[in-house]
Amino acid sequence: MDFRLTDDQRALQEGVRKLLEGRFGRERLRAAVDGPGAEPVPSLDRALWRELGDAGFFGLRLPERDGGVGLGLPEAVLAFEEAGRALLPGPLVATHLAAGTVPGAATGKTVVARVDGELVEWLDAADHVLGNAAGAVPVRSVDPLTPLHRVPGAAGERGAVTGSGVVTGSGAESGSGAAGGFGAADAVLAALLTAAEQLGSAGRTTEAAVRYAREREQFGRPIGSFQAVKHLCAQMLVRTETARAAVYGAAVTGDAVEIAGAKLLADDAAVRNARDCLQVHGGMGFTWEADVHLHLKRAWTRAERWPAEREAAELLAAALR
Amino acid sequence: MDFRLTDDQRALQEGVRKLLEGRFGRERLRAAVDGPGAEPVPSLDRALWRELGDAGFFGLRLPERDGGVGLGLPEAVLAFEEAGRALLPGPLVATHLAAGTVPGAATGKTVVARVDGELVEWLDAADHVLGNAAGAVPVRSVDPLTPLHRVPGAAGERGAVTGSGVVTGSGAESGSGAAGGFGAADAVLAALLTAAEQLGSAGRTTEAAVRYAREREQFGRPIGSFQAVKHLCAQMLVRTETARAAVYGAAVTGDAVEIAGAKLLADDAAVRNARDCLQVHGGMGFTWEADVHLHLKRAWTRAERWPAEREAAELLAAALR
Amino acid sequence: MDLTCTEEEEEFRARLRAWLAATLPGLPPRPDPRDWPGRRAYDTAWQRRLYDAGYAGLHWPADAGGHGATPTQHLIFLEETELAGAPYVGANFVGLLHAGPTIAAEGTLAQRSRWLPPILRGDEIWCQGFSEPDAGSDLASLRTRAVRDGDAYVVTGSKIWTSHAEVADWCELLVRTRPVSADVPGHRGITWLALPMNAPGVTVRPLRTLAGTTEFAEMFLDEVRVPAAHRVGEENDGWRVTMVTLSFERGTAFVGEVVACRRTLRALAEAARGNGRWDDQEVRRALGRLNAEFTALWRLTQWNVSEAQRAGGVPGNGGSVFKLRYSHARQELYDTAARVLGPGCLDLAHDWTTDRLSSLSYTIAAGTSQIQRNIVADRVLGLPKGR
Amino acid sequence: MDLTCTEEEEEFRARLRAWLAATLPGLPPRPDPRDWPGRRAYDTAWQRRLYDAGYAGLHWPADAGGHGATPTQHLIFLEETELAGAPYVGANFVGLLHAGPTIAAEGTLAQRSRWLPPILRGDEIWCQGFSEPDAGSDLASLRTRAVRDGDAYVVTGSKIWTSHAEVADWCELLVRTRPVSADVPGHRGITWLALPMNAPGVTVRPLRTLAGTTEFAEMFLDEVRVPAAHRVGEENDGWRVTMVTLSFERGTAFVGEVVACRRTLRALAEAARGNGRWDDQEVRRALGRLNAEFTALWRLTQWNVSEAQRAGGVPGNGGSVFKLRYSHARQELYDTAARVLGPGCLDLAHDWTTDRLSSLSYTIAAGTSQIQRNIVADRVLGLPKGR
Repeated sequence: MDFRLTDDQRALQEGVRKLLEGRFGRERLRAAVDGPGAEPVPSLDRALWRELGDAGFFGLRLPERDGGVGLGLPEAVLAFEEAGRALLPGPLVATHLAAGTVPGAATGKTVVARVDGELVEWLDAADHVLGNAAGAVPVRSVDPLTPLHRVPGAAGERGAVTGSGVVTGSGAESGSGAAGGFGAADAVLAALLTAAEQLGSAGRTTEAAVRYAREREQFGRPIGSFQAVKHLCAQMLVRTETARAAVYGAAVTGDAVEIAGAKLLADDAAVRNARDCLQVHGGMGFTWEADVHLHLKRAWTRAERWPAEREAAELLAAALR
Repeated sequence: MDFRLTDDQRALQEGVRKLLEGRFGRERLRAAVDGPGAEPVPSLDRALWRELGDAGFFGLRLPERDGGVGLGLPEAVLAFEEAGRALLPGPLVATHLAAGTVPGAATGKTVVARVDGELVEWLDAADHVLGNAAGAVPVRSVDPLTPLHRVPGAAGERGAVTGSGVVTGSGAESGSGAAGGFGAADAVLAALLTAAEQLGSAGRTTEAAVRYAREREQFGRPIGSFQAVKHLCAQMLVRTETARAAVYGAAVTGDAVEIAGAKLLADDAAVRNARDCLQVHGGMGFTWEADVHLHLKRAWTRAERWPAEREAAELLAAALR
Repeated sequence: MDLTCTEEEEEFRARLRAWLAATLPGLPPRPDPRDWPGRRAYDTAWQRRLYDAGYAGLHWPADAGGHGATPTQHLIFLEETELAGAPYVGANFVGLLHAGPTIAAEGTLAQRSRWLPPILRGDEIWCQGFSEPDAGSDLASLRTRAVRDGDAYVVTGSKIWTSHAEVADWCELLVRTRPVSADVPGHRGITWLALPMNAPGVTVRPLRTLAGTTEFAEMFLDEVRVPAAHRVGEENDGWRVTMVTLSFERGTAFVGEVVACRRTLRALAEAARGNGRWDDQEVRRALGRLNAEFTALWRLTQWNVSEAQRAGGVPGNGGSVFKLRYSHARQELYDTAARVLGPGCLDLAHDWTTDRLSSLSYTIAAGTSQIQRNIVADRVLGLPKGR
Repeated sequence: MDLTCTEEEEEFRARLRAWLAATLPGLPPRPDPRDWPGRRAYDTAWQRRLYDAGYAGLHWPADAGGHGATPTQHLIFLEETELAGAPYVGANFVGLLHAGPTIAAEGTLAQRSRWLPPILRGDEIWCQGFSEPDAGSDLASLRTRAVRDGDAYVVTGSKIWTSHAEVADWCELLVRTRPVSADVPGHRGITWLALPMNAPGVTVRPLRTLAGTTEFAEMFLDEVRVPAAHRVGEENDGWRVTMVTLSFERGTAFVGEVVACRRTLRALAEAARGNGRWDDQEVRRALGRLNAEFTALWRLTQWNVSEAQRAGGVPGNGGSVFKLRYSHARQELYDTAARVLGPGCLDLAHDWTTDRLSSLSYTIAAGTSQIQRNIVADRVLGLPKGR
């Protein structure tokens, strides 16, 4: 047993981080957020999407013979964690999961959206939609970088996933399930990759809070020297590292219940860390200019993806035997 | 409107506090707790009970023509708050509520217990039992100063109280309800008086934590100068004062739903304050010699009285119209 | 423990209620939130109506043009106007609740005559220039400096979190008139000035919040000349001048908000009953718990107001206890709203979604929860100061 | 990220499992918790069996009489013994997990030969004399003093929270050999001594906890003579000597407990299904959330053990992160147990009620949560030290 990252995994992690820093750094992020108009409709950066495709982000788990990178779930989780850190926008999970079945998805040529319960992210930008989005109406999305549509009548309990199935397949073997080209196994994988994004966000807001606490001075000293702020930051780290263990563990086992648990803890870490980060930033955290609200809004958005807290808790309870 | 205590109410509060300090001070409390044997069965101090009766503790709300003091719910709440502070043992609520109906209850000659759901406190010490305690079996009570019996088959949802009735009657007008001589109005009054006891306990543990934090030194200074400890204590006060407003308010209006809310907040304040008090005391708080565990165990015991958290929350939800 | 109102108080309530019923239907439609001149016009017109009806400056002393109402009457006023859905104090906030009372307490007769009547009539709008980018929780570290030059102060610096700056006529400004040194702690050497917003060198820039709105502004001051006659109180005594009023809080600060939260809570229960979430025990009980919470906060308000009334308007520290609990409860309310809405919580078309965003400031603005806990620990509980 | 065991590790597990299956049925019944001599006999007999089977000192280095097992093997050992319901380390705890490793790392050859074999064989029991009534979180402020007198130290003072003191042969004792002064900070001037518990002047008094048990004791030392040869490490260097081992924690500290908590959680679910509480969504989902929690804590354990393995046994600060989360989760577990039990949670006849009481110490013992957060903030996050 060696749960730590292998050298290859570490290199992958660093590679994705560098790619995103270069192609979607802070300036690019702010440009996307601060577009013209009070509520600019974000547009998908197709060139970036192709670049992600070229870098293997979408085809990561496809066999090499199919033009993929031939890696596994742990590697996909590391890549999505970086995407979460960078607040990378777009229907990343759907496109990644469609890589084996929807032509052009793996290379980033085809943008794929999916219907999850009553919501669809990035519908207008998508070339291909998994699930039935008929009659979808646009929503004034709380996250400025995630356009949303609502599919009327699609509400109700989601997720046929129960029990403790294990998902290990690459995208090639899934994607043909019951719910409009998005099967139960894919739903579980989507939950795991979403959890990885949340983990990345939780880690990023922890770092941001710590950096601000070191620099910001009040009462003649850095606010990070006050126990109240110290302890907020410490609890952020605890949440992040617990979620990390859960997400990485779930990536290794691929167990559906463990993945539900990972999503639950990662959702909690992302949302609460963003709020604590905001608290540490004080008034500055309440401004549009600070990035912390983008993390919070995205974290809220991802938390609504299947399984939401309530759904995950029920799944985890049912598995207690 | 003047929500503050009147001079008479203040005098009553002080009088009860002094009485209890004199008759059930710390030494008396510890003697009751540290009796012979590992788990001494506490016995009711009949002399003290009579003295409480003489002081009007039980007959507080009885009309003067019936030998009572002729005061109202707010005064009863103040007296029970003091009882909670002092950790005064015995079936105080049941005896107080029986003062108008059970002969000798008002004077403290008759000790009255009552069946609340599946539990009865102080059954063996009681001269009179409200409700059907047939077949009751003794329980190894977590609270060393509250002997408990369990009535088999009496489980299930309690409390026929719904809606938002107002209880204003003195003991003389109630006590003849459905459930074995303990009607719905009495159940609501019992909840209020229990909440008052919890409030007293919450206030007492706040004081104890603050005192200890001022005296105890670690790292060369009082632990109360550390923000982490300061903030624990501050939150204790916030819980206490919120519960106080809720309990006093409910005492004035006598509204059944408001009383359920007061019980919910007072239960929370008593339990969480006892735990925070324990945390502030560190290792010393974990010893039998410290009083804090007595507050926690009693708070747990009172929290199980009707309405427990779940029951109160449902009542409060149903009233939202 | 008396929660009933006196006959006089009930009469006051009845009169107010009748006036509100007669007046509110005649109000023009509310302006768009982004239309600042429209908002100013709306808010000041409402203030003028209050003035004409004898409700302006209700709790101000008579010698300041007010009606010397008790805290209880003020509470009734705030409760009834909120229940009736009357306009908020809006752009009149700083004038009525802070700058005005400060001038009333510390200003000269000339200053009171010049500034107070226009506030009460809704003729002039004030904003507040206290916070700075580097002086938030630690207000005493403010750096905007003022140098005396003849009969004026020359002011340079910047302020932040200034509401209604775009439409304000005056700004109550705190400036540093003596540099901080070993002998001069931060809160000495501060002076209170009334800054005319149209003075040359004043630049206002809207500040966008995370809710996407521009309720606040930044203000930049570049060698702005402020007549020395606009100074309230002594030079270097501005900290005390300000604190006198900041603490002149009679427990009524959040009356309208608590009333509004209780209404929101009932609306949430109704929505939950409508969309099926009511059947979720977790959601339902969360609503029940919030019922207990906001009922208690209403009682706590009445408690604090009663304390203030007896103590003659002198502040207790109940304000910090209340704010700590209320800030948290309000955030909890909107988190629960999100559970009721389900995925709809991501839709800004729901007011509760935008209110959820705004509520994020509650544990920060006007003293973070961390600062409030320090205040409670140090001033109420008497715990030793940290080093 | 590899959670599978190597072939060698699987073989180790299989062998251990077989041995446990063969051995456990032959154990005598567990003694009454209040029967200290019985407990000692039971615990030491079990240790002797482990010794004979080659499992004693599994993770100790070979030159200390151990088997040099990797952290993973140690984790497997703790996991399997807990799963099999084997006896706990009990009275052997301090010897095997602290005093022994300290002597192994810092003792002379003679000291190691004298003290280590009896620990491994279960012949001698150690207890720990570190905490004092006035030195808890701030251990460096300990006051028990030792004065050199010829070839012995004369020790006077008192210790608290000493487990198994009633039946211990030795105590690893920290004493002050140089007074604190401006030049000598608290953690300098401390010396590590092996105190024979039968030495004249040693008095042990049971300390009753809030759970009603006497798991701990107070120890009073009145001019007790301890041979200087019983000093491990240099005089005044005891702080370092102790910390070397205190930090020699390879992520395995709570393995058995986490396994036990997961078992308790399943038992709670079963009980809830049995008594109807399962139909309460709040209770059911609370159990579901705890499932996520303890699964994650198990993964976090594996993570920390992997870190320790790679780093060669040198500590990370993952221990504080784990302990913060675990302490809270464990208290949550028993609070949830109380919800499953309903009024039954007041009955000490339920193990969960007594376990709930014991769990109250988790956020205090071995470093309060407040201290742990300081450690995480200062050492892991690098936040500036407070003043």
